[in-house]
This record gives sequence, structure tokens and C-alpha cells, in this order.
Amino acid sequence: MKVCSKFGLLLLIFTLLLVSSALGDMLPNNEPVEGLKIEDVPHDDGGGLMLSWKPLPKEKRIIEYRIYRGYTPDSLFYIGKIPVDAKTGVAADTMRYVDQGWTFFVDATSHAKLKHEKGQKKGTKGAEVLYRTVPRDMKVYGPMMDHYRMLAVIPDKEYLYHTKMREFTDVDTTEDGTIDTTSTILAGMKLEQVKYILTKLTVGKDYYYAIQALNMNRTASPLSEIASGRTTDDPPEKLKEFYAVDVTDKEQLQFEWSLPVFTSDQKQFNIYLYDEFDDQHLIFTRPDAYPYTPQTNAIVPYDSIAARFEAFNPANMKWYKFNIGEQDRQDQETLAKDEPIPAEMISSTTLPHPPVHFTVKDQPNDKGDQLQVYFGYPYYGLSKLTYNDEFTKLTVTYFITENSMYEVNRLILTINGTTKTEYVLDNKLDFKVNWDHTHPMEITGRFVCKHKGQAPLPEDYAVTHTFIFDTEMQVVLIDNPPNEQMKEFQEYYFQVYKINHTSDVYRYAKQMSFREREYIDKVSYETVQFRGRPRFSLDEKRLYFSTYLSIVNYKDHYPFYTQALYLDQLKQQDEEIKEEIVKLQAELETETDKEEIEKIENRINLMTEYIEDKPMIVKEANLLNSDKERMKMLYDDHCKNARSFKYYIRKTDGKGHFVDTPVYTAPNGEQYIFPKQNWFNTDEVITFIAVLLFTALVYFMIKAARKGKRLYIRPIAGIQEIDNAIGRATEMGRPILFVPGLSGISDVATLAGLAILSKVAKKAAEYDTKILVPCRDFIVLPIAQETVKEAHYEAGRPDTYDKNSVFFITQAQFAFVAGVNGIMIREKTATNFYMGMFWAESLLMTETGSMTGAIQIAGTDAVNQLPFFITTCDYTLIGEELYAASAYLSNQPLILGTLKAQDYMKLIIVITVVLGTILSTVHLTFFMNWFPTK
Amino acid sequence: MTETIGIWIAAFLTLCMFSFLYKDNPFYKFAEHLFVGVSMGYYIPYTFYNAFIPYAYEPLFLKKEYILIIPFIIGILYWFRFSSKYSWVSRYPIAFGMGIVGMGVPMGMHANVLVQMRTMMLPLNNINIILIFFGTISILLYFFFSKAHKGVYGKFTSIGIWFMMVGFGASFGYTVMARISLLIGRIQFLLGDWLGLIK
Amino acid sequence: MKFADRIQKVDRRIIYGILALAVILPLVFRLGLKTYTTTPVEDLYRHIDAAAGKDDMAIIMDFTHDPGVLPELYPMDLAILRHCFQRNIKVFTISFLPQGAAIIQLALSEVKEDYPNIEANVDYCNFGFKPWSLKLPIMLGMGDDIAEAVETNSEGLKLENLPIMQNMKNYDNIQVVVEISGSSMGQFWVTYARAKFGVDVAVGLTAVMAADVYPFLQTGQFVGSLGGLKGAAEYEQLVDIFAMNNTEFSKKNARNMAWVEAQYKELPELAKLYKYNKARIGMDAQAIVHVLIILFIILGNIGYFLDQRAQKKKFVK
Amino acid sequence: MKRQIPLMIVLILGLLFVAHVFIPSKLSSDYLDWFMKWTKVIGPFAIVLGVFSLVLVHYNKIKRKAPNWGYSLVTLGALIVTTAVGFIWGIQEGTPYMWIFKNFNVPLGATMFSLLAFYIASAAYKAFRARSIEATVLLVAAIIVMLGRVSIGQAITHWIPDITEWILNVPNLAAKRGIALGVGLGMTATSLKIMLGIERSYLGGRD
Repeated sequence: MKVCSKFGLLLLIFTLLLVSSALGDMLPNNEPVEGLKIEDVPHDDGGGLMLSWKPLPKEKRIIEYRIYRGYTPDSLFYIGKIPVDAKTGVAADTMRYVDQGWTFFVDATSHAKLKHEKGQKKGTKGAEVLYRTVPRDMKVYGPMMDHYRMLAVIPDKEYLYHTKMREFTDVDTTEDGTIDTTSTILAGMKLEQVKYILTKLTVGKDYYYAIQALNMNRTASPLSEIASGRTTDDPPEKLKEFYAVDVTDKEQLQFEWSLPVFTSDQKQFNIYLYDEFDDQHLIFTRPDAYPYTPQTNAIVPYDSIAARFEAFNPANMKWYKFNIGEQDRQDQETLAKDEPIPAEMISSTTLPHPPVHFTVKDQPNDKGDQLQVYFGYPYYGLSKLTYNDEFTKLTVTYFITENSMYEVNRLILTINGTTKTEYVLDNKLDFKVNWDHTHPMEITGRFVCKHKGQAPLPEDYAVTHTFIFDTEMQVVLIDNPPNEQMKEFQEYYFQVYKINHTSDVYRYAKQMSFREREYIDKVSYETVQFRGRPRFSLDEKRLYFSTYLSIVNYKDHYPFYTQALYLDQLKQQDEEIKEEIVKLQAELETETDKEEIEKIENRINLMTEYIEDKPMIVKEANLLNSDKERMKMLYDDHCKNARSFKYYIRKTDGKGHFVDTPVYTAPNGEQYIFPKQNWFNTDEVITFIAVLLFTALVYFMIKAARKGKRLYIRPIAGIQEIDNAIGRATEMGRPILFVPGLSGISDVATLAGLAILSKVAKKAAEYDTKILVPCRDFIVLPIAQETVKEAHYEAGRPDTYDKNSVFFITQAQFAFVAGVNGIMIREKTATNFYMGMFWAESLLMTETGSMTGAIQIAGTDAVNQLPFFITTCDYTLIGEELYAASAYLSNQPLILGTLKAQDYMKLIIVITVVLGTILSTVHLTFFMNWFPTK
Repeated sequence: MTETIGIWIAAFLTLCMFSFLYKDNPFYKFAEHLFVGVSMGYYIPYTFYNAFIPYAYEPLFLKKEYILIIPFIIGILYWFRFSSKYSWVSRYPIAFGMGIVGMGVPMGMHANVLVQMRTMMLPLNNINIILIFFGTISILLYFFFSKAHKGVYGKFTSIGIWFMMVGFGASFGYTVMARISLLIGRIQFLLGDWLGLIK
Repeated sequence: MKFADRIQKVDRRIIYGILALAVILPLVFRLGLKTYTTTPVEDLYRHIDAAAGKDDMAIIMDFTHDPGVLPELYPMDLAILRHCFQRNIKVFTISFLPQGAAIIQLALSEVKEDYPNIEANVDYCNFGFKPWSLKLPIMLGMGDDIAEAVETNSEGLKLENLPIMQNMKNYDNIQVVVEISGSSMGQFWVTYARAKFGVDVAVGLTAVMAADVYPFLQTGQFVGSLGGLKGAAEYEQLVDIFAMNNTEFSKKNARNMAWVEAQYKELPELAKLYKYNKARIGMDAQAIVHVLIILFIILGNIGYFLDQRAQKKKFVK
Repeated sequence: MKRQIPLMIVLILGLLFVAHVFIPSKLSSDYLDWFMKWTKVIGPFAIVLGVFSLVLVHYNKIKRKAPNWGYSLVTLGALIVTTAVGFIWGIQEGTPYMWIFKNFNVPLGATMFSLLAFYIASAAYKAFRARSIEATVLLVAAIIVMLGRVSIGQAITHWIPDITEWILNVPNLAAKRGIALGVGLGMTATSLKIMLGIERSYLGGRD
């Protein structure tokens, strides 16, 4: 009783300490953040503001600065925080937060109601203005949307199949007083159908910000003064580099330039030619895809220049000068060079050779979301060269880059005269060479590739590296300086360009170094659509998005051929166009001016074409009379088009000297490659066989065992020990401790442990000796209970079964051990069994056990625990001996059969390995190569 | 101050634990039981905030993915564990979770068996590889229970024991290291953070 | 006989006392013994360092360890983080144990205070705690899309909106996964992440586990490993002699003690901080205690043999 | 109903997972996503079991006024306080919750483990005996490694670390691999048996 009261007290203290810590005591957090400044982010699209303020002194123990934003000063919402380390505070004298780009706005998981910020008690400064994140209450976030740019991310399925059509009619009077009504059809969705909605600052609006600091006890400082800022859409920044190259014999100009940093409102690049009179002529424009894709070069043939600048004459090239302008979506333009530059005149012979065997293939063994882009012959590089002190033995650590056309089978390396063939490509090869390490050495590699009917490697194809020993650095320098071949290699890199079937601008997919030979292009499955600012209706609690789905790049005439979601909408659109046509034709009657007539006729033609000439798929789809089916048909086609790509590769030095491969055309003449999904992973064949084999073994062995077939198991020393140990406990009249491991039931060791437990428990029950079974896993617990209970029944002593003798201590590894130790010492257990899976804590138990002088018997397959059990326990079952023992004891056909099955599997493994080793030793590597390396 | 209290508590508890070295005593018992409680208590809010809310509550009740009601109920079935009559119901969630073992079959075969096999098939071109090769084989056979360890075969398998013992010796040495590292860690705390003897 | 007896009878508390002294003294009065780096550690360092300055390459640090093993693993946590911040290597941190999440917090803040311009979610991103039951879905999911599999970072922000994720898609952008744990967690990464997606995996382990990662090291399933306090000490040294002076890694130099000593001479103050030397100081104590234990074993066994002999004599008589 | 249906669930899901490994197609990866989504929902409920059993154990102790029931009071108290604190003040950095973690969990866990060093010392002195040749080999190997793993070994002669490396790379490697192969098989076999419903002890209960 005294004990308990004492510890009741201790507990009380402990609780008090907690509370005191919760209150703590540090400088009161009663001063606001000072000097909040808000500036526009330069060169951007007007979507960014930068906040800066003075951090509070570190005595304040601040852990985070919280940032609030609003479009009116009287309601600010939490938009983000900057976590700080309380101990060290902030070293710098100003802190920054950049509110830029698309940031999270609202989704179905946002707060339900408009919530005032915590810690902002009524009356305190900021109470009336500070709110938590934007709530999912449309009354609140709906109107807010008009004050920002909005981007909704919508799951395809929801957008295409589960929207509610609604027609909005807007009436507005134009300046000449005529009232015109425009009706738009939009797709209505609930907020929870939308993945989430993003927001971004918009140009020319005032935004209000305030900062609040939380200290270690999460008590908030008073609100900083509310500062406001306004974003401006700045003109693009200057491009750093621009090169013009005239390839005379090819009759084309090649341009290359460096990329801008800020790209989100990039519209197009314009290249200008300045003629001998310094007149500016626009000769090339490259519109930028949306979303932005970096593009750093262009080819402009003479004739296309001539088309824009009649007087163009290649002969005058030496007088021509060039410049490039970067233009943003507000048509602000910045020229790269203050002074236009002349073109460097070269002939195509000085250009690099395009990569050979450029191929695009569907990636095998994937779920249909990868394409292989590869080219060229294999390459090997040296990652490391090490040597012994006498410079007589070189260890070459190499790596090979290859592609699926030329898979390297062997690597043949030559260092001054000595040639060695690497059969097993383990990235390591030893050389015996006398190396005068003061002179550079050459290592030459040739390849033997797997035969797959590909064109053989050129006879003379070899890669040679130079290396020298740097006595200063005490290291071997590789390709430093590089030899001619390496110079050539290192000078150029590859750019992979691709375009899908729903757009008109090539995208820059990947830059590849001169080492790389293969690029696996990830073509992810489409899951979401992006739509701009929705309308909303409070009464229906719905958001309304514009309805369209891009289908295909149709005849390059409609790069983004789109279709509306609803048939009715479609009909309506066609009607409108037809009416328009009629109107125009009426105009034609009256119109007299020639040009005007031409214009009108063109428009009529365009419209009629749009109505009559539609892609096949669209025609078919529009015949269906269910929106769902129609959408499905179009969506499938959309996915196919959006996910099939054309590729070409550009080899460049970044200074305008580049060549392209032709766009890849598959043997079947198709240029757009579509990734197919595969239905069997051929890499796993060997695994498949092994699994089948093993399954069969396990199944039949257990069957046999169940049939009572005698299955021989060699005698295992130490099973005796178990009986003796139990006997001892009985003599001493002390309890037995049995720990069935620490891991869960999914662990084979645990099961074996439980099997042994049932035997031990039975014996114990017979001798009427108490047995304690602490469990860590709460799913093992009831099973252990069952086991012990059953054992008592079998022993015919159900009365002696005490439910509390099998108990749960805790999940926590060490706490559990602490518990077990406590038991050992308090209960003075005479025999301790540790049967099952143990981790780093095992010694803690066995040591305590040996201190209490108990007989200890362990069995585990936890390799790293075995040594301890071996040195501290009286007997230890090593690894599978545990299974064997449990099989032997329990004689369960289950365990027995499995053991047998594993035995035979082992036999097979041994035979296979021996065979494989013999083969590989005589350089036959095909066999071992069937087996996976990782 | 908050930290100071903290450090003193930590130090106090550390000493409680160490007191066990002298003999089992109330202080140790207190620390021990405290530990059990605190670690479990730590686990509850964490799982609530980091697993229940984002993966169960939000999708079902906020994102309105009503299909998730099924796993939600299955999860609740766990609790029948405590009813002696209906404890079998809790097998459903367990069984569901167990499904993943299907992946364990081929992947286990792949990573734990086949990959290891390949690495054994290296050409026997230096003494170490040869030693490793025979060592591994002999150990495999040591754990081959269908044949008694007699005669030449017995001799060969016993090579396995030697390899194992050396191997165990190695990890033994390591374990000693580890334990001592931990002790050092604690002493560093006591001397450094608490008493400030080492800077 | 008597001697043997005496040996057996020594009270264990005396042994405890001796041990305690053997630990305390070297810690208080530093010995400054040399550290010799080993291949698995150097390999790990090299792999991580390969991501230096790349913004489309990151490493994942899995802190699936609990307080029990901190003394051994925490110096690793610090050393690796310091390496990354110093060489500006992008880091993702994650833990499948709730306690691990807290350890991440501690480690990050401790290192960050010396690197003020390192920003959360720009230079590193803390995924925080993900429930144990989710380790497979996440490990597998990251092969397709990290942002999708992990969903949110420790502050509950959606990953796809974070600056650091701009150039990160899946394991192709992961230089190496470093599993720091007191359990065999690393094997999960090998079995699932590596087997399926071929991402490089390395481990930082308690010394206990260190011995049995060798099969995996040889097969290359682990590209490197840190074994216990020693591994940490070696890594600390590598970070000091290479990263802190922003020199490229070179095994030759690492092994050349003269060179190493030279590097130590011109270390920036920051590297001299106690917390960044903890493992190495610890190793001094370690060395002493090892010797002590070995002495104990030998002494003990001498006694044991004398005893045996004595027994035999008895029978002869 | 009580046993067959759960077994069927395991079998079907299991087979699908086996298929998943060999079938890379979209369908199969969608299956994985589905399964994971659901386990994410089910997972959290399991923890309640642990808490409950723990509380039960100690509650009974207190009720029965079992010896040392005062300590159970401590456990329960700690459990309640920590949980409550977590729910009241939240679990972010800087909350009392984290404070408890730093100052209770960390030191307790670590110390628990470090006690081992002392046991080893005494064990080294009293228990680790070269009883047999095997044990001798083990101890010698251990001693070499212990020396080779600290600078002193290097200081004595560079052979010691070299031998250590060798021991770790050769015999140790062979041993680990030999054992690992067997264990690997064992694990695979268990997964197999659970999947096929041959191994059902994880379900517990007799019926």
C-alpha cells in the first residue's frame, strides 16, 4: 500500500512537470514582428510577391512564423509557415517568404466552416481579421476566386462522366445600348469531385499580408502590421547566350540560345535578321508549348527566310546580323543582345555525325507507360583505377552503358599489350602490368555483343581512355587530359525531342550525356484534367467548369481539335455556326468591297469545313446518343493520341553546331509510337519456375506427411535439453518463462516457436509447473493463449490453466524487454525459453537470465542474435534447426512436410549452384545470366 | 527552463535505469513501467493524426468515397478480438492484411534465393571465392536434415560449423561494439548535456 | 586454484565500476586516436556525393529507428545530413516509426542551424512519419511517382506543389536510399524497391547488424553501409576531409593518413563542433573498452583453465 | 464462415498478388493501388488492440491489488497523460507531446539498451568460456574483430584490420549467405503455406 501511494505521488509530480513545461517560462511572446516589406518578384508573369521581415530575437524561442494573406485587409487567411529551430533562432537579419506560382487553395479536406485563428482570443489584436486556411464553405471561397488566378485539378473520370450540365446566360448591354445575351454551357461538379483547386496571384491587384510568430509553447505573438503589395507583369529577362551559325552547303541557318530562368508566361522566341541597312526583319518565331517546354535551338532554311524577307540573299550573309527576342504572353519582348551578332559560316562537314541506329521501341515488361529511346554503340567508362604500391597490379573499376540493341556480352580490355577478356561483367578487373606511373597509359576496350540479328559492331569500334598517376594528389586521373576520341565524345551531348498526337510543338524530353545510350521515357497514364477559374452556384453547391476534351492534332489544321462534353451542347454549337454562316452569306449579298468579300468567303469556308470535315472518331462518337458512351469513345482516343509520341534526337555542342536524326519511323511506317502494356514479365521466368517447383514440393510433401508417410529427419542434438530444462524447473518448483519471439505471426520463426510452446506447455502442465508467456505482438497474444490452453486440455489439466500467464506487455521493443527482465527477476524463473524471432534486444534478456541463474534454451533464425544465444545460453537451436526441432517435437505433418520440401529445394539449389559455378569457371556465363542480379 | 527540467528528468530516469545494475529496486521498476506507458501513449495520437485522419477519415467522410465504408467496417471488426464469443470476426481484417503474403512468395524467392544463388556462381578464380563457395555449400548441407551427419559427408558438413562459428564470432565482436557504443552514448548524455563536463 | 576461485568470486559490481571508468575517462580527457576509413563507408560517401549540386537527384534517408539505438545511429544521421547540406545534395527524410519522425526533427534542426541558407522543401523535404503498415505501398509507389505515393510532407503540404519536387518524379531521381535502422528494414528496400525498380540502397546499422549485410554488399544490393559508431566516425571523417573543404572524394587520399592529418589542420570552425565529432570521440572510449573486455575474457578463461587443471589433479590423486 | 471465408480471402488476394508480380500490366498495378488504399483504411484500427490489451492487463492488476499494482498505476497514468497531451496540444514540434518524447522515451529507451554493455563486461569475465573448440574459434574471431574495429588494432599492426576485413568478407560472408539462403526458403515457404491456407495458426482459435 505504501509503495503504491508513493508512486501515485511520483506520478503526480510527473504530471505537474508536464504542465509546467507546457507553460514553460521564457521571454513573453508579446511583441509583433517588425518591418514587414512586400516587393514584386522580377521577370515574372505577375504571379509572385516577396515578403521580408525582421525575425524576433532568439530568446523568444520562436518555432514558426505563420504567414496570412487576403485581398482585403480585414480578412486574412493562413497560407503557410516558416519553421524555425527554437534553440538557435534565425541567424539572418531578415526572413523571406515568396508567395509565387500555383499554391494550394481549397479541397474537400479543408475546414468545414470559416475558423478564426487559434490563440486569437476576442479583443486581442488580429482576432477579427485572422482566419485559418480557406474553408470548404462555398459562401466563403466562392467569391474569393474572383480575386486570384485559379487552376482546378480534376480526376478524368469525374470530369468526363459525373458532371451536371448547366447553361448560363449572361445579359450585358454593349456601349451602343444593344442588349446581347451570350449563353455558355458548363460542367457542374461538387467540390469533393475535384482533386483540389490551386491559386495564384493575379496582376494589378492589391494583396494584404501579415505575419505572426509562434513560440515553443505555441502561444502566438501579436499580429504584425498589415502590409500590402501589388504584382506587375514584368518583361522577360535577357537571354545570356545566343549563337548564329550559317551552314552554307545545307542552305540553312542554325541558332542556339540559353534558357530564361522564369518561364511560366513564355509565349514565343523571335529571331530577327538585320540587313545591310540595319533594317530589322522577323525571320523565325517559335511558339512555346503550354505548359512550358524548354527549347534552345532552331533551324531556319534560307527559303523560309526569303518568304518573310524578300530581299534576302545568302551572298550578303557576311553583312547580315542576328538577334533573338523573348516574348511573354502579354507581348512584352526583350532582346538578348544589345548589338546583333553576325553568323559564323561553316560547311556541314564540320558538324558532328548524327547518332547511329536511333530507335524508339515499346518498353517490354511494363504496364504500358514506358518507351525505349536508344542509339549508338556500347560505351564503357572508368569509375576508378587502383594500383598496388609497386605499380605492378592495376585494378580497373569500369561501368558499361549499353542499349537493348547492343547488349554487351564480353568486354575485352587492353593495357599496353596485355589483353584481358571479362566474361562476368562484375565491373572489376585486375591487370598485371609494369606501369611507369610517371607516363600516361592507354586502356582500350572492345565489345562482344549478344546476337539478336542486329548489324554487327564495326570492326574498328573501340573506346580508349587515357590515365595518368598524379603524384601530387596521389590518385590516378582518368581522361584528364582526354585523348582525341574522348575530346570528340565530351564536346557534344544529345537532346531528345518528342511530340504527342494532340499538340503541335516538339517537347524537350531529356538531355543525355555522351556516355548514355538509352533513355526510358516515362509515358504516365493520364489521370487528371486542368481547368481554369470555375463559376459557382451557392444554391446548387456546385462549381462549373468549361467543357472540352482535346482529341487529336487534326491535319495540323486544328492542332488541338477539341470536343464538348455534351451532345446537346455540340448540337447547339453547330447550330450557332450554321446561323453565323447564314448571316455571313447575307452580308455577302450586300458587300461590295473586294477584300471584304474575300475575308467573308474565307470565314464561311473555314466554318463549313469545321462542321463537315471532322475526324473519323468524332463522327462515330457523335452518332452515339448517350453522353457517357460518346465520352468514353472520345476519351479512349484522346488517351491514345496524348500518349503516342514521335521522337528525334539532336546532337549539339550548345553553340549552334548541331545535327538532327530524322524522326524515327517504325518498320511498319508508323511514326507515332504508343506504349503497350505487357501481360507477362519475361524477366521473372526463372522466378516463376522456382516458385512453381517449390510450391509443388511444399504441397506434395505436406500431403505425404499428412498421409502419415514416414519422413526421415536426422536426430537434432538438444531436443533432449528441452525436456531436461522443464524437469529442472519442476524440481526447483519455479516457473518457466517462454518468449515466443518479438515479431508477428507472419514470421515463420514465431510459428515454429508457438509449435514448440505447445509441447513445452503440455509438459509443464503435466508436471504442474507454472509457465509464463509474455507477448509483444497483440495478434500473437490470443494465439499463444489458445496454444497454452489447448496444451493444458491435452495434458488433462484444464483447471491449472491461468489466462493471465499469457499476457501482452507492450509494442515497444525495449519496453518489452524491460518487462521481461522484470519478470525474470521478480518471478525467479528457473528455465527460460527464447524461441522465435529476436532483434537487437536478445542479449539484454539472456544476460539477465544468466544472472538469475536460469537454464536458458534459445532457438532463432535471427542470424545476428545467434552468437549471443550460443555464448550465453546452455543450448541454442541455430537457424533452421529451430524449424527442424519444432517439426521433430510437434510431429505436425505441416511443419514436417515443409521442412522436407525445403530440404529438397536446398538440394536442388546446391546442384544448380555447383553446375553454374563450373560453367562460369569455364567462361560459359549464359547459365548464371538466367538468374537475377537484383 | 523547460529544457532544463527536461534534461534533469532525462538524467533522473537514466539513473533509475542504471540503478538496476546494483539490484532490482523501486526506481528501476518505476522507470520501467513509466517507459511502457509513455511509449504506448506516444503511439496513439501519432497513428490517429498520421494514419487514421488522412487515410480513413478524410477520404470517406470528406472526399465522399463511400466505397471505403467497406474497409472501414472491416477495420472495426478487429475489435471483436475482445469478445470471447465473436473473436472469430476479427479474422476478417487479419485475413485481408495477410493477402500481401502472396507477394512475399515470388519476391522472397527472387531476392533471398535466386539473387544469392547467382552471386555464388562466380568463376572460382581466386582463393577467397573458392573458400566462400565451399563454405556456403557446406553450411547449406549442414542444414540439410534428410541425411544423418556420418562419414565423409559428416566431415564435410562439419566444415560448415567452423565457417558459422567464425561468422558468429564476427557478429559477436560487432555486437559488443554496439552495446558499448550505446553505453558511451548515455554517458555522453550524462556528462555532456546534463553535467556539462564535455563540450 | 585459489587464484581461479578469486577470479570467479569477484563481485560483478566491481567489474561494472571498472567498465564505467573505462568509458568516462577517455570521454573527459580526449585521446584523439586516428580513424581509418573502410570500403563500405567510402562507397556510401561516394554514392551520396555523386548527387552533389544536382537538382534532379536526391537521396532518401529512412530514419526507421527508435530512441534505443540513437547513440549509434544519431551521429550517422548528423554526418550524412551535414554532408548533404554542405555539398548541397537534395534530401528526402522519412520514417516508418512514429519515434523516428521525432528523431528526424531533432537531426534536421541540429544540422540546419549551421546551414542557415538551407531551406525546407527546397533543399530538403521531410516526409515525416508514415505508418508501418504503409511501408510497402510507399516503397512500391515511389517507383512510379514519389509525390503520389507519399502524398504529403511532415507539415501536411501536398508534395507536388513543393519546389524541391519540380525535377523529381520517381526512383530515377533517387541517387541512393539510405536506410538507417536497428532492424532489418533495409532488406525491405532491397526486396521491394530495388528488386522492382533497381534503385540503389545503402544502410546505416547498429554494429550488431553490420556483420550480416556483407552478402548484400557483395551482390551490390547494398551499395554501401555504415556499421555502428565506427561507421559513423568514419563518415564524420570523410565529411570533414572532403566535403568540408569541398574537395572531390578520393579513396587514395582517404587512406593516406598524412593527407588526412593535413586536412584536419585546415578545418572550418563548424566542423570542430562537438556534435560533429561525437562518434570519433566515442570511438576513443570504444577502443579502451574493447581492450578491457578482451582482457576480461582472457583473465576469465585463464581462471577457467586453472580450475579445469585443478579438477584433473584431484582425480589423479 | 468462421474460418473458411477468411482463408478464401487470403487465398484469392494472395494469388492475385502472385500474379501481380509476374503481370506488369495496368490492371495488375491498379489492383495493388486498390489493395493499398484499403489497407491504409484498415491499418489504424489495429492499434486499438494493443492499447486495449495493455490497459486490460494493468487494470486487472490494479483491481486484483496484485503485488506492485502501484506500478501499473504508473503505466496507466503515463499512458493516459501522454495520449491526452498529444490530443490536447497536438503533436507538432514544440508541443508538450514532443517534450515528453525527448525527455522520457529517448533516455529510457537508450539506457535500457546500454545496460547491456555492463552485462557483456561481466559476461566476458564470467560467462564467455572456451568450453569447446567451436566456442574457442568463436571467441578468437570475436577478439580479432573487436581489435580490428578500433584504431588500436590498426596501431598494433595493419594485419589486424586486414584479417578482420577478411573474416568479414570471406568466412562471415559464407556463413551469412548459407544461413540466409535457408531462412529465405523458410520465409517463402511460410508465405506460401499461409496463402494456400495450409498454415492457419495466425487466425488463432480452434474452430
